[in-house]
Amino acid sequence: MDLTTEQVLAWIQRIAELIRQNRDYLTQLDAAIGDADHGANMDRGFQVTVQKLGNEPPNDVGAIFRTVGMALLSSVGGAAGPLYGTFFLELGKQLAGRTAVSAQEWATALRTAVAAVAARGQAQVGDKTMIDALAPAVEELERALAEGVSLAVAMQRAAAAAEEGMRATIPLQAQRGRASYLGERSVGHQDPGATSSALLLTAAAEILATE
Amino acid sequence: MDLTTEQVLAWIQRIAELIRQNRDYLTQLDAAIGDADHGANMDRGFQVTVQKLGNEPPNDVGAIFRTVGMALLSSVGGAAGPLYGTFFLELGKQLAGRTAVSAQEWATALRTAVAAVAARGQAQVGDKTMIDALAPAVEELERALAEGVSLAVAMQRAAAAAEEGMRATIPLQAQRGRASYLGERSVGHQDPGATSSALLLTAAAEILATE
Amino acid sequence: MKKLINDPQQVVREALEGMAAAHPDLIRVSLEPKYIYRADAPRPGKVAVISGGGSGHEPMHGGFVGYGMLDAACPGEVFTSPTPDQMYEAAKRVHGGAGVLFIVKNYSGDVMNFDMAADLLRGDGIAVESVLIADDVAVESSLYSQGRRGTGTTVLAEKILGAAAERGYALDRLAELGRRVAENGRSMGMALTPCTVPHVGKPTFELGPDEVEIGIGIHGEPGRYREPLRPADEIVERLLDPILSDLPFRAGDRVICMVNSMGGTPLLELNIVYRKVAAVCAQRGVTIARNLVGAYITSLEMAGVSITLLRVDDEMLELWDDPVHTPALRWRR
Amino acid sequence: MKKLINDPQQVVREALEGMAAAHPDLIRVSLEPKYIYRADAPRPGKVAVISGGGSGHEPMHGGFVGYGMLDAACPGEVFTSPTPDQMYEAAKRVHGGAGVLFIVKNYSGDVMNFDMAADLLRGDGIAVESVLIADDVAVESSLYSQGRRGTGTTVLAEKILGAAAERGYALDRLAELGRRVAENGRSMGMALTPCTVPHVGKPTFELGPDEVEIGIGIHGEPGRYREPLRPADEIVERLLDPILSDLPFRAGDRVICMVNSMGGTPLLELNIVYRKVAAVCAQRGVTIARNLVGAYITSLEMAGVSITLLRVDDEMLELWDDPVHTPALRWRR
Ligand SMILES: Nc1ncnc2c1ncn2[C@@H]1O[C@H](COP(=O)(O)OP(=O)(O)O)[C@@H](O)[C@H]1O
Ligand SMILES: Nc1ncnc2c1ncn2[C@@H]1O[C@H](COP(=O)(O)OP(=O)(O)O)[C@@H](O)[C@H]1O
Ligand SMILES: [Mg+2]
Ligand SMILES: [Mg+2]
Ligand SMILES: [Mg+2]
Ligand SMILES: [Mg+2]
Repeated sequence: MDLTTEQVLAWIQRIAELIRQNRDYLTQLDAAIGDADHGANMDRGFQVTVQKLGNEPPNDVGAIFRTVGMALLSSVGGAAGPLYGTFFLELGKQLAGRTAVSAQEWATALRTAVAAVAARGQAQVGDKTMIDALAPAVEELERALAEGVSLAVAMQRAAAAAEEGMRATIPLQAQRGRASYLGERSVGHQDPGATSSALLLTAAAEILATE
Repeated sequence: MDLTTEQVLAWIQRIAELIRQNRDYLTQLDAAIGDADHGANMDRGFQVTVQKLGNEPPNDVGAIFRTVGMALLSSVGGAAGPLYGTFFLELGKQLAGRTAVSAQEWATALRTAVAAVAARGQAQVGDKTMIDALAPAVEELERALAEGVSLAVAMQRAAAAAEEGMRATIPLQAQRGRASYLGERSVGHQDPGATSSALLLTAAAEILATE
Repeated sequence: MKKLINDPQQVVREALEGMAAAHPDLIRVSLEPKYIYRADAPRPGKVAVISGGGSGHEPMHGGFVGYGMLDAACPGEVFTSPTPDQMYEAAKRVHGGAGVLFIVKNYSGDVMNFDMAADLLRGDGIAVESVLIADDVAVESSLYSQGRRGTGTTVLAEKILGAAAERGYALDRLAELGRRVAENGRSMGMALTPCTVPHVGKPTFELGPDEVEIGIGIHGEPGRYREPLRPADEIVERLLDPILSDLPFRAGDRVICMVNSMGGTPLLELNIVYRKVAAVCAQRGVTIARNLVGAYITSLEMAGVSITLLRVDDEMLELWDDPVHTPALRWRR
Repeated sequence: MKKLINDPQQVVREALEGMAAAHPDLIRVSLEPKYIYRADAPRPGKVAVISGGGSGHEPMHGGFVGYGMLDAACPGEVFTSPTPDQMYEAAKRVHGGAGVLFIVKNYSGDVMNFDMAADLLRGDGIAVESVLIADDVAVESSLYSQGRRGTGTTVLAEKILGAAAERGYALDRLAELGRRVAENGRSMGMALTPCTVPHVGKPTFELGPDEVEIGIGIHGEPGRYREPLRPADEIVERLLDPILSDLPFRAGDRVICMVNSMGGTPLLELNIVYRKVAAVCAQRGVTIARNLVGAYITSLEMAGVSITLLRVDDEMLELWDDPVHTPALRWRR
């Protein structure tokens, strides 16, 4: 089963809904170890994005992702803006011109996009950032696909891995981003960016599950 | 019985004590219709004055009053500073060089000093100022002396008249000073300056009574 | 009370010492009695322009001492008029033989203390004139015989008269100009939060969490009314309407406009306020020829804003543009 | 939340409109995307100096756009980094063919957004250099790999680099000077009260009635420790000691010193703080060659103060003294 433009559009739509629902939660997490704006930033960004896509939905997957990336880049701000912007721009680059994407192509594109995020933020797993959710998700996606399960099931497992990675940020001391200024006091709090990343993957799993 | 330099020094000393005791009360009255500094201003002024007099007590009544007036003038500030400064400077002028002052001379000097205060503040009885306490006190002092009572008794009656004038400020609408900016809202509050003036006269009555 | 101070009784002295340390090129400070004066005083042949008033309104007045503005400023205790000996000593120190101009805000304490200082100086043969600022339209001038409080126009008057004195205006001409400035300025302010006088230790008044005071004075004196907090644009209308209709300002008038923080309101909000002030003036045909947006005449840490409009003629505008170099106001030098 | 605003979502836009209305002689404003730029841009042959960051720190950065300082400033939402398209469009608008210098405060959001803008500009063939300010000694730089936060030195860097660009420094020389400024500046701040981000509506942190936060960041980020309120002189020591020992500043060093209000602290208190700063520096043999005392890099209405020391050489000092004419900083013009 290939990933279609409709599914990608539905995915972005679903992310926007989940972010809206979790807006205050994300902000609360950011208040503890950051500056209390992650919920507002992400919500603003995905509202702008959905509106942009609604106005003139591009007709290939790559173009959709590029639009999403540009919209996030110019509306989220903060650390999350360039990181999620990079994520979607890289997906757009990998999948330029495609109207259907195979599971394997999707996994490869996702790995490349996550690597681009890590490069942009100079972050690695364990730094208590969104990478802690994104990287395990990619690993699990590839592992699942290698085991031969459907993309829907594989994304389910990837989302679960992201959530696990998200929870695993709690005991960590932040090495990147605003939380790192807190030093030891960042320990014991869940990273807001890892939380929004887990939401992105949950949204993808939900969309594929409803097919 | 004449007023002596010792009595005058004791009077100033007693004023300082009464002001200190009533500092917060005066400030509270000023908070209601002014700027909450009358107690602090008067207390600062009379502390400075007592200290100045203690260092080098002048040896005539006029010189004492001049010292008091200058000390108040340069330490009280606000409206009360120049008004009480004028009051004592005028007493000093009237009684220059005198070591003993007759009751009649005292009443005349006081009348002139109160007139100087009224001129300085361009205030008249009924404007809800210290004049409302000072003017009736002078009237009553002169009336009492005309009736032939002792200076001690006359000052007692003058102090009572000042207190009555002070209480009579409550229903008035202020026409002078900071309280006048309140317009009708100044009604129902006792004027702080009339209150400190009543304290001055009470202190005089107390000193004369203890002889 | 949360303040960056040491001893509540020493606030004024220590702040003066800090100012002296920060601006040795511009000012000198006397501590006994307290006054701030130009480092290059006296300026022979120039009228000495002197102002003063209670402390707690910084940068006014001390921050305006320097080239093209004040020759000296006399700070009283916080929110308390200075005493005559301050103005007397300051004037003796800075006067350059051409007389002294006092700029006085209309509070009975200020008026009487400056009057007494003027008497003393005249006794010494020094000519003194006074300009009284009474620009606060929150006070209905017809009803109360003390007249209006003096607020924001004071800052603009100090700049314009300071420039005129620097140009060599004689005392009588300066006083005449000063009265013209005073007559053409109008102000009104409002507060979001109260302020605390250091030696009192508690707020001078109380405001509910959603309440504002419209028409407040610079010592926290009560204003025209209290009401719930509204959008900035509506607050601007509540301040500007009484100002505009009082003089009245008319279409075609040119003004200097000051949007002033009461102390605790940051520039971000002042800019939002100025946006609306500019819009209303434009709509009424009133041209804002110059403006000041910032904290110039404050009430300690009070949050709030005041608006001042001064109707100007060519002479005032030219003088406004003249060079000025003081701790708080500086241009073209 | 008590603020002079209309719509919490429109705070930045409306403040920009207010600024544009107040300073038409100095600046222009773009609203889509948001940036403030010199009215006389582009200046051919001059390196364009551009800064930016979250709003809520006014007058920084928009208040520093003008002659001898910034060519453009890009304001993000309150306390949120601006987006790359803002810097990209601003640079395209103001660059004069001699390249672009970004002055960036070290927050991962700011760094990444400016980096992406630089990538875009380089893609268009425009040379870009960045100067990173990371001067907040409250953050122990050795322990956390992100490095220190950027605060007060940014203001001083913008003045000095702006002057150098105005003098015609080439991009590489300017960047080299910028790094030297960045290396020699140290800051630390403290808060008496929290601030409230308009679209959040409640304070970003809580402080007890007698509690202060030492080492706070300009977005209310936690500092080194909390403790009971102490006299101003002791607070100054708590801020200055880590600053002085960090570079370290040594006897004989000349510095530019900034005593900065976090927004809600009035000048009266800043002067008391400066008094002690001057005394401590004098005692350590550190010469304060120039100073700024006022609100330059704020955190909305937060009450508190920050201190910045920048060790200067002759070149920096000369550039500091060069004429500047911006809404918030002006001299010799
Ligand atoms: N250098 C980085 N690399 C990867 N992720 C980062 C980096 N810096 C911050 N983040 C992520 O961004 C999140 C914060 O985003 P947000 O609150 O929107 O931005 P800001 O910190 O600028 O306010 C953090 O929780 C973290 O997951
Ligand atoms: N013009 C005036 N004439 C007479 N008394 C006045 C005048 N103005 C003020 N007062 C008196 O001064 C008192 C206030 O003194 P104080 O609080 O020390 O000064 P300020 O009002 O400057 O703070 C008033 O209660 C009133 O009695
Ligand atoms: Mg954040
Ligand atoms: Mg009073
Ligand atoms: Mg007073
Ligand atoms: Mg942020």
